[in-house]
Amino acid sequence: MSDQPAAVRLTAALPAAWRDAARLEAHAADLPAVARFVRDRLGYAMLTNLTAVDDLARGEIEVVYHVVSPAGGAPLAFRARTPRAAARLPSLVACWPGAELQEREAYDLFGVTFDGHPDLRRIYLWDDFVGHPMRRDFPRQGDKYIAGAGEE
Amino acid sequence: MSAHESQLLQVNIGPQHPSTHGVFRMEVTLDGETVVALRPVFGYLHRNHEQLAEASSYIQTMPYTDRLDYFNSMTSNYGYALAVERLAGIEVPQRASYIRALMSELTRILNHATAIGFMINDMGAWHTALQFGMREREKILDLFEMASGARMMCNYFRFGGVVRDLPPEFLPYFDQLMRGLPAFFDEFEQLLRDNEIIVARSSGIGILPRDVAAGYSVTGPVLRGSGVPYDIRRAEPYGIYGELAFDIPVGSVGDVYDRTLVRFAEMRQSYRILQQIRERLPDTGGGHINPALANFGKQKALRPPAGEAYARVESPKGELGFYLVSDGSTQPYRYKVRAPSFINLTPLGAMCRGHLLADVVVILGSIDIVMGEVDR
Amino acid sequence: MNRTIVISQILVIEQAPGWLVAALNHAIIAGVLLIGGAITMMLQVWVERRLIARMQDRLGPNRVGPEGILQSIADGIKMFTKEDIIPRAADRWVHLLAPIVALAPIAMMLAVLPWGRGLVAVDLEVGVLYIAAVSSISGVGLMMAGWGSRNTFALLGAMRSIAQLIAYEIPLIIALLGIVLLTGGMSLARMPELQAGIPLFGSSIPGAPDLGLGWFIFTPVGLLGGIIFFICALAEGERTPFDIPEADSEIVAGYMTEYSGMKFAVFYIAQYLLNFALAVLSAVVFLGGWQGPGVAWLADAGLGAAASLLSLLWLLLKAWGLFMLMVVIRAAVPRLRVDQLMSFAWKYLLPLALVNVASAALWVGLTEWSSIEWGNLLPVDGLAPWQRIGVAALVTAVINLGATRWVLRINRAPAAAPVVVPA
Amino acid sequence: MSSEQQPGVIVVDRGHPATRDGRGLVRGIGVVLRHLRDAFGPRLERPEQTSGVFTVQYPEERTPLPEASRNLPILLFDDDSGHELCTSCYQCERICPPQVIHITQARDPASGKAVPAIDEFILEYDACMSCGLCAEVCPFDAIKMDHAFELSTATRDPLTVDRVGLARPVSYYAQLAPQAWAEARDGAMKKLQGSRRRRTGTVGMTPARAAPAPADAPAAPIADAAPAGEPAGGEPVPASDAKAARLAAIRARNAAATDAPAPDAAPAPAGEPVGGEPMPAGDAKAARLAAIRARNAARQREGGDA
Repeated sequence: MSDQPAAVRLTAALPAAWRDAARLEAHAADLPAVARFVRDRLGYAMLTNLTAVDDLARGEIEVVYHVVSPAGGAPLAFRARTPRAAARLPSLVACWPGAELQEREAYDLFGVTFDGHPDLRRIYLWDDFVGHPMRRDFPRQGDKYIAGAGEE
Repeated sequence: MSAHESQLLQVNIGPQHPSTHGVFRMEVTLDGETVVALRPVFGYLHRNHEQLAEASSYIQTMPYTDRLDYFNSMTSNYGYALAVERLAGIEVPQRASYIRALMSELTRILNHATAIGFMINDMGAWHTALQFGMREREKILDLFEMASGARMMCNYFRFGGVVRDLPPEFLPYFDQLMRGLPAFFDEFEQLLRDNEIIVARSSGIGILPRDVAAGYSVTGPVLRGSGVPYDIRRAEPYGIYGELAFDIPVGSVGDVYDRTLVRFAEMRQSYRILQQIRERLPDTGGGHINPALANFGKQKALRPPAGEAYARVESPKGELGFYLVSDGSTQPYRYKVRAPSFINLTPLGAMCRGHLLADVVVILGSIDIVMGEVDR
Repeated sequence: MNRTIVISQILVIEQAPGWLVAALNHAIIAGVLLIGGAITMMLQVWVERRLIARMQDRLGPNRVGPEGILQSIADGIKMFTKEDIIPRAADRWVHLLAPIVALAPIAMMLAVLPWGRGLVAVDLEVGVLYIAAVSSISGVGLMMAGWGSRNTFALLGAMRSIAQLIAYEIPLIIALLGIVLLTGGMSLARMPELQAGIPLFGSSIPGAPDLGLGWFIFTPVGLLGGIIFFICALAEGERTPFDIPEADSEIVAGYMTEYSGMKFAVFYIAQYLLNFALAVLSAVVFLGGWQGPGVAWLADAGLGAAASLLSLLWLLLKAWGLFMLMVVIRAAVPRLRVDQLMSFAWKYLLPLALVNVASAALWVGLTEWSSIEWGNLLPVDGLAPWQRIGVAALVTAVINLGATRWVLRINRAPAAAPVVVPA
Repeated sequence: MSSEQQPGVIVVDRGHPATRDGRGLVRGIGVVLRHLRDAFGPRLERPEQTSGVFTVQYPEERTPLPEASRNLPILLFDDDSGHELCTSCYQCERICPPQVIHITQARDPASGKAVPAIDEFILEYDACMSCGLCAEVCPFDAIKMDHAFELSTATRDPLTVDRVGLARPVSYYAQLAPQAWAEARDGAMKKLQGSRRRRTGTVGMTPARAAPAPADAPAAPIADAAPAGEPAGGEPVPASDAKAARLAAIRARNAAATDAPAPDAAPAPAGEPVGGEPMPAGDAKAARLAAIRARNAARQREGGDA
């Protein structure tokens, strides 16, 4: 998946930033530095996709960032992990404004708080919704909200 | 600044509004008619598509991808099929790839024709441009129905190919359509392109400069309208796009007018691609689907090895990406849609600030969103 | 006006008290006009929908009645039976009165329009002034509707409509003023009578046949004035590309947003009636009104009634032609933005209208003043009237053409600095 | 601008300001008038035409549907014997993405053993999304996609269609899709012979035989499901009432077994259908869902009576 030379350059330039260099998994605290390097030095100007993955087995949420260069080529994916119980990651909106809505989506559906996000609110669900429905342990309730909402 | 005191006016455009292209809301703060702030509000069509997919087997999600961008179900199918094929390492026969590209480019023409029409409607025209676009769209939908059985919710793609080969009546109809398309392009352009009012309403409006457009992650005609020649068909060719000759139209200013012109030019480029595909289609081999997966039972029981894959296609609205994580079971562990309509809305507030209320709907129209994809 | 047969004189009843006769006459005429207006409005809607449908490769309404001609009646029945909703926050009385205030002045406009040779309900000496005064009342109704609804879209629509009406009333009236100068009076009933004869020269050439084609639109002053007037009429009647107060894609339906059922229908009727009244007015002032080939011939042959009928047909033909032009424009173009609308009114139409008034004055001077009034600078006395008209036409054509080019050129300035997204 | 130098990139031409001053508007009006003229001429019939009326006056005129066209699923039965092709293998129930198919298997009245035929087959047309996966997955060519699309009803009840409403003779489908049926016919008929051997008596015979031939009446499911007029005043007719209850029961019964789509489940063997390994949590959840649905249905009925 990842563009090999870019990944190699990235791991070589920031050797201390990685929790798992093979998967390009950064420490949460080093994420902004990685992002800046990726954008400014490697030329990946676009954060094209931000995905949160709930790793229930390890009790962590992984956030995968796919970045692409306007010059072309396959996207580069780097990631960071945060404990499910207190999911927090630094926001990358300052680096890529395009992260704004995507971080809100991850916050809404997975409960990952992005520090430094200018407007971190729920995006799809209503504000007093409890829970984060895309987490793997969120109960799948069928059509409870259609007719059974009065009870429970 | 005026000497008299004035109050700001809060206006909710949507969720029910003629020009929000679905159930979408914009909280607009107005000073007179000038937009001071604009906040998009999402979620009225949210149906947790991703969770649904994580609770279904891989093939069961295919018809749901039709409902993402219900104008362009073919490209949505394509993106999802591509992601699963990468995940599971499935080969696609040459003929299937050609059919897929053919459907994608037809989709692009129908999307752009109606997208321009809808945008002109947002400017206040009385459906004429839209009707002309719809007329051509109907013909393309006829083709889709012949091939897939449905006009809009095509569900035509399968892992490793497409559900069935083109029926015998398809190509004659297609050839006739192709003969008519250039006249349609010319007339559409004549009707719209030199129209002073359209030029006045769209040039200088909603400018997204070249140097910030990429940072906002916008893709598709919005990004190209800003002058960035980024097209996934060339940046990371999929299917047979590496073998096809086409140009990437880009704008120079990055305003609504440029986006419209880019769409015009892309329709002509799609026409060019379709000509090439039509020329080579009879010589292609390999059948319409990978023989290993031709039996539907194989599709149903697909268990991709554990891993992850991200595949993206150039949908008419921009980069449509699918990110899949497999744990080796029949259901994806994580299924994520990178929806172009959704992410292209990121700079909406910034683009609208300082413009008039009338420009807001035009800017929104020039982004070309579909709520099925925005809210998922 | 010895030839004019005012309708009310047809219905003289012997031995009835004068006031009763007058009241009956007025009631009958008002009834005829209002029923005619309602039928016209229904036909307009049908014609508009059918024509636009054809332009869009469709058929349009074709189910109710032959060719769908009764579609408007079906729509009307639907409107009548719909629930009348008054928003709780609305100002009840203002909300209720607004459609009436919007419709009434437009119905009043119909009274002074000359519908044919001798067919005028009320012959006001100051018809033009009356039209200008009455038509602006309907703006009050729109403002009442927008304000009384207590809805932001309605309020925006009302504000826009007031701004638009005020901006376009000025060039509209000034465009009329040019013709007032030419005719030397404000009576609308007299205007068609002065447009007899042949194009441009009217009845100034002795011996030329009276074709009823001496329309003001064939003179340079009338041409420019007519174009300005028609554009302003589009704006007054809120037709595309000036349908900004009810811009459905932006502010839903503008001041009509909170209206339903019959009250909505009243606004609708008001709008189409206004469009038609303005089309008739354009025809009367610039296109010769009821004048047309054959009218004078029939009248001379002593067939007064036939001449009146033919003249009515001519007028309706012209008015419907103008309405269809409005329909075609609606099918082809989108609407302007509110600031572009304003700048169009003030930067294009107003200067041109003023120049046109000056041209009109020059025309009058060249055709009617004697050499003494020119201070013996222009030896015009020896020329025949048609020669003087020729000279005047040439001069005013040059002035108007130059002014148009000049206005178009100075307004082709680069647009204001575009708003740019901050990085 | 650097993009101008790049190969394969074109910068769009923003038009010529010299053609302004209203001339563009006049051209636009010209286009519109040309269409006005053409719309009075011949209709648009070939796709190469770009003007002329292209709409169809629907109830009187209909465009022919292509063979592949799919709308809602139907169940085929053999014209001659009246035997349904369906063997209740549950494949379609499992693949159905919105889960609108509900099947119970027929049992031999004498021995009580399951036979390859359906006892009941309920399909919720109102929630079906016409994806066609059921028809694709069916190994017996028993379920096919119909072309009929005029299915609107005043209430939702008639859109829960049972075995009778779904039944269509093979000849009906053969006429809809001659080519597809020609390819499938021999296999389907052979498999039907196989399953007929394991059926006894009237088991597996379509009960739709007595009803008017559906081939003549495309809207048959509605006619069948809502006999003798629509339910008036929101009072549900007993038939649909019973059907809803039956549907809930089927759901509850099948929920446990068919919770997880079994990947390689062969046509269900005799006995209660068992799917793949049921997930421990899923079992309870599905049962709860069925209970919720049954409760909702009950409440709806109460509301209707009140």
